[in-house]
Amino acid sequence: MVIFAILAPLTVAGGLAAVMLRNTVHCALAVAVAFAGLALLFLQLNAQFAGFAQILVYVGAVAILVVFAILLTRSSETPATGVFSKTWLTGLVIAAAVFAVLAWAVLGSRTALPHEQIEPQIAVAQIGYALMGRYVLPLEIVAVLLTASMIGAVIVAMYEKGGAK
Amino acid sequence: MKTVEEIKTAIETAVSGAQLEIVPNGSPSAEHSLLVDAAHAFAAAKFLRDDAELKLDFLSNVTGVDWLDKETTEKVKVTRPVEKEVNGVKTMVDETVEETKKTVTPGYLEAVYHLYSMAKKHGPVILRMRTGNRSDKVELPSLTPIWRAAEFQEREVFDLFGIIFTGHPDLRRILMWDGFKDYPMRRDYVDPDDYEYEPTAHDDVLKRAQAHLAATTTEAAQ
Amino acid sequence: MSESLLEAWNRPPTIEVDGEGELLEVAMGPHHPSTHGVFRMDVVLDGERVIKLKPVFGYLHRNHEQIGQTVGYLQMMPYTDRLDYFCSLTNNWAYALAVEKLVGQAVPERAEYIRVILAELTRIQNHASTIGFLTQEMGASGTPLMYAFREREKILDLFESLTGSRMMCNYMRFGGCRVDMTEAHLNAARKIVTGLPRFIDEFENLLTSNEILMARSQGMGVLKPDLAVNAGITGPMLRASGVNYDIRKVDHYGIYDRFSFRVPLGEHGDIYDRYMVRVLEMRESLKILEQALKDIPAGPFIDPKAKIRGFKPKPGEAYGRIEAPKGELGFYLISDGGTSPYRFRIRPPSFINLTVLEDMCIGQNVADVVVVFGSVDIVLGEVDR
Amino acid sequence: MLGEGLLKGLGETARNFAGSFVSKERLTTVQYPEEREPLPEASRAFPFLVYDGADWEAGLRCVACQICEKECPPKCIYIEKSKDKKPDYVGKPQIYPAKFDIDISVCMSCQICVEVCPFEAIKMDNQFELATDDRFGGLLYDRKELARSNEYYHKIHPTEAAEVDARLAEEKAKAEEKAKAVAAAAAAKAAPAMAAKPAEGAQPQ
Amino acid sequence: MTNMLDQVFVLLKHRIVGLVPMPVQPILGAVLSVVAILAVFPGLFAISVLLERKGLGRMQNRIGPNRVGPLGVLQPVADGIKALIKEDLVPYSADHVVHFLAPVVLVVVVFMGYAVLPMGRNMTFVPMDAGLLFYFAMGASAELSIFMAGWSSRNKYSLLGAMRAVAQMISYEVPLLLSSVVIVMMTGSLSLDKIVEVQNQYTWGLPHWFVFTPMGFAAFVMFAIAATAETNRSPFDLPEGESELVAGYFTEYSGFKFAEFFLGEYVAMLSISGLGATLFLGGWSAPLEILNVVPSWFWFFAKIMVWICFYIWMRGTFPRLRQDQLMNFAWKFVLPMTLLNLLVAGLWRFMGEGWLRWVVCSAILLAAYVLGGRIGMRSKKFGPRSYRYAE
Repeated sequence: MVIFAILAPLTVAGGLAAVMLRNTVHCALAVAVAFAGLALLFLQLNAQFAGFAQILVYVGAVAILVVFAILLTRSSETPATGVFSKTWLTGLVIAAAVFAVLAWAVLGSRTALPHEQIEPQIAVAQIGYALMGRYVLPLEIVAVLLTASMIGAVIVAMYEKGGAK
Repeated sequence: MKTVEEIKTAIETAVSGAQLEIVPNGSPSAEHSLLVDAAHAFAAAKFLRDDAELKLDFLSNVTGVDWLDKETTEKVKVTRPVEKEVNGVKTMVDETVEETKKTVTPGYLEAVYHLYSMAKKHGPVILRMRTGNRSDKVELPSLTPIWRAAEFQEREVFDLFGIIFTGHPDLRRILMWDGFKDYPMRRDYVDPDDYEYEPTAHDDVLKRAQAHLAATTTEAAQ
Repeated sequence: MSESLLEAWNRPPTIEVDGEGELLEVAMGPHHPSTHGVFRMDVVLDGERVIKLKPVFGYLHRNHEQIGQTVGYLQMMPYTDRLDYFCSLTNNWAYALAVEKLVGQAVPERAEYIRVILAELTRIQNHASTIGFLTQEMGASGTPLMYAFREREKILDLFESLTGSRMMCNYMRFGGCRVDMTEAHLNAARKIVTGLPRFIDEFENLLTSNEILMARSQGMGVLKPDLAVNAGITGPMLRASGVNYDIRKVDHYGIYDRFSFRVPLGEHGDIYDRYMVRVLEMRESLKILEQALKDIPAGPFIDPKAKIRGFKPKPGEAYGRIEAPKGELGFYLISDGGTSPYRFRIRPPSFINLTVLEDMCIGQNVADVVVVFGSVDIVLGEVDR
Repeated sequence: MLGEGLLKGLGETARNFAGSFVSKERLTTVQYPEEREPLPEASRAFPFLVYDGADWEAGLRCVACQICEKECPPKCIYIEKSKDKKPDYVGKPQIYPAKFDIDISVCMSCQICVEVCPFEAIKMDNQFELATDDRFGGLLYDRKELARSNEYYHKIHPTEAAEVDARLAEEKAKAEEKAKAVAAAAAAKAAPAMAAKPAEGAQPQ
Repeated sequence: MTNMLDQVFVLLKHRIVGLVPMPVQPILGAVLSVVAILAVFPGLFAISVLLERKGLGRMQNRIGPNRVGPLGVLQPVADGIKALIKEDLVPYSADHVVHFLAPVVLVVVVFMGYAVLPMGRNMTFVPMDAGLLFYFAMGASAELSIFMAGWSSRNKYSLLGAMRAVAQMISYEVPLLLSSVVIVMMTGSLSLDKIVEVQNQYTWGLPHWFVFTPMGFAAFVMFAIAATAETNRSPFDLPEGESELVAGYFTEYSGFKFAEFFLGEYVAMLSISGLGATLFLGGWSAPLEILNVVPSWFWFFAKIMVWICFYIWMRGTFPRLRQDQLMNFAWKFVLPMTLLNLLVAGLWRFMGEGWLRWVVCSAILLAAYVLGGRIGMRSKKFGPRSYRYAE
């Protein structure tokens, strides 16, 4: 519980900072902090695989990708005007709505109730068996989808390169 | 290879109107050079490069030479009527007086090009161009469009001598910094008194150093 | 003159920048680890591709030519050491050659042999260290450079015991050399020459077939022969582009027509060819050295009638040039009959070889700029004068 | 095969690595301040003035002819002639340098002063460790700092010094003979002995 | 006795932990482990720096540092003191917070990787089921700190260096992971302890290290290449290629922050060598059965140091690649080879025991390597040349 008390504010603070900071690169770094906090929360729940995958994919790759995107597309200079766009109210309403739906769903589920403390011991091997056994079809579909998108990306990149010459 | 005289006639036949002159070389090497007028220099140079027999495709060396205004003093005997009192009567008498006469031959800047042939492995042919004077008529045609080798060297000549090469694609100062005013390779160039002299054993340098130090300290005080 | 007169090779190629990407301007130098001194390249980059490159010179400018016009003929000799401080002996030779041409001074045979021996040793040590520096630019943490310096040290030891100084030799005089090369010196030179082939083999083992070196240098910084000729490129750079022009063979200055040696030629004109031409030239220099050390005759090492002090050539001019390790080194002298030259001009090979730096670098990767620059082989003392 | 050249290179460095432990040729480092390579005889650094005998001031060979001052390329020598004269090694009365300064920070060790000196008075030292913390005064050497004995000259350049000594002895013998002849002539004619002018402009070998 | 020596650190820890009351014990255990890592690996860092400078010196016919202490062994100490007393310069326009955080994050993340490495029998600090994954997760986080360093310095060289470093590390992470997956396939576990246990068996006195199998060897080579690139070591040291980028992403760092980067780089090198040794060279298992009398932790550290020596050897020999060549090499050569290697690993399992699978697997890998190398060299148009002469 103590650990949660540390991690949860950290994660939330990271998320808030990502939205509210002026410097876009700082925002990206704050996102990375939020991702890391999330990963630690997974670890706290004994979900090692999910936690490490979170770090490997989100901190190691997605955050870097975001940062690269920021640097390559626009200068990282601080905007002169405020960070809030004019439609911030709309955004807030949508965010509140999403939060409400999520909260309703979570509260409605049985696992949210504190009395069921079974703590399943999930090993990485089990995840592997599950993926290769019961969920092999979804996995393959996802794999095909990702491959297709990757080929598409490569083709797009090649086309641009060819077009430039 | 052709001799200088042959090259001269070859250019004169190929480039109509070109005025060439052979500048003799007094040294034992006897490599005489060709003085070509600025107006036809470009065409002449192009001919030299492209002529099948000469094929001077390699421009080895470009340099400037500064020839100062020459002041020759000679003693001339002049006979002129002088008013003289002869026997109490003023009469005009012709008298021979020795006078020193100063003649100033205006100086000029000269650009010298050493040409060789890599294809035929002969050379050198030395090409010279002269400016009108040393102050305002300092323009010469650039030969960079013919030999790329002249690019930096003409810039250097411009930088150090002040010859302006018209047609040079990128005529900027090269060794001195852009804000520099004078042309340091001219014969009458005087060192600016703007650097720190170190104390030395030499009287004149010491004097300059002290004067400079005094000047700078008073400047600083003001 | 109109733009139309400019021919195709006369300007560096321009590159169309694709996309709306920001161009990055980087000033490489004057304080950059791989500019061989104080030299600046203003590079414009599109990503890592070079769009434009402007060399900026003059940080080491000391108006060498003006110095030459104020001091006497002999006093200029030690100043020539400081031009290309890697090869002071060839600088001495070029200057001595120009003055000898100006006054018609003959050189005794033994002195000519000594000059050839020293010049070829200079060439070997220069090429070895150039390759060392080149691989240093490629990031080889100095190993080839240290091997080159190990051998160079032996050659410099010989120079020191002969001329008194390792690098600033001030050895040649108009009409000969300053001191005689004794039998002990010749034996030392022979010992060096017998040891050098093994060193070059080692060098080649380390580098020639190295895939990384090949990948880095083949096809990079290509210089086409017609541009090379037109831009006045000389030395190993020119020969790497496949143009057969070696002043030792063309002018036969000194006594080079007595030795049998070959001129290695490259085919592609890229960095690897420049590297290989240098290696092969070292081997050819060894051949010359072997012959010279075998045939050196007895006799005076300086023309006894040669004047040292009070040197006043007749009015006239002369242009003397030699094949220095870096290219054609020429001295152009105009005498007005005074004790110092009226006009003293140095034709610096490293300076003129930089003319095509932009042409070779454009379109290349920024990492290749330093390697191309290293393959030109320059010394800033000579570039800026 | 890809990687062949790399392996060859690795072999070469391994050979040098191992070789550096066994072969002197592959470990050429000299631990400088403690170890030194012997300097070759011809080695030169900066000039010094030679004196004969024990007293440096009396024995200076320099006669202040100022040739070296004139010929020095960077003009680092500064000489003031003396008003009076003192006898030189031959015994002739000569001018001597009242002031003889060399600015070592300007000197470029070119040896031209040595070449042009007709009196074997200035020679090249091989001392190169002249660092000082005084930028201006510390590198301006005066007469006293420049004076070195002939024995020192023999120590650093034995062959050259021996040649010089032989030449000087010959000259001295000739001069003595001449002096004797002159003295004899003087005795005969009772004419005042002429002070010979220094042979300025004589060519050294 | 042998067992005593082998387990001396484990027993020591138990003894110390036993001295305190029960509730504090886990915390003290963790602290002890952390202290041990923080003491041992910076020490190894110092040794490897000294080894590098000395070894490079010897390869270049120099002596190397020899002034501080006997034979120069105190040189790293002197370096450390120098770094500590140097002024900490921060560029005026730098992003101060990020500039400060970057080296800290790097060092923390790099040290975290040690948690899962089995350094001897029973000597894994956190015996984790997904240890390998944890290691790679930590390795991936290091990229972020490098980016932070490069970006916050507000220096073109730094930024270029950081971009290069990050691009390179992401590219080589893929082959690094994929070459390790072969080992995971062969052992069926992500736990590094399990991987070592599998290798700690002997036939005729020889160990069952994975490097002695065809695909294990191929994976080992690919892993070594990728690890070199991942730690920015020569010949893949372009992020800090001093001839082009001055010093890369840490150009603007001085004093102790620079030392932290330096430390981070070497500690990452040590840890990735440790991982390599664990995966392919049997971790703490002895190279011969009879050598099991030597403590297991000795073997682990010996293997790390051998790996480091190889790094140094390469650094002394090779020039550096160029960015695009590096990328091409990663994506067009190393990655396909590792993928093929995965297939071969599957084939190996499928074929069952026998000499045939040795021959087939070796042949496939060797053929692919030779062919791939030749095609690569031909498509990039480089290779040995011959020269002509003019008389």
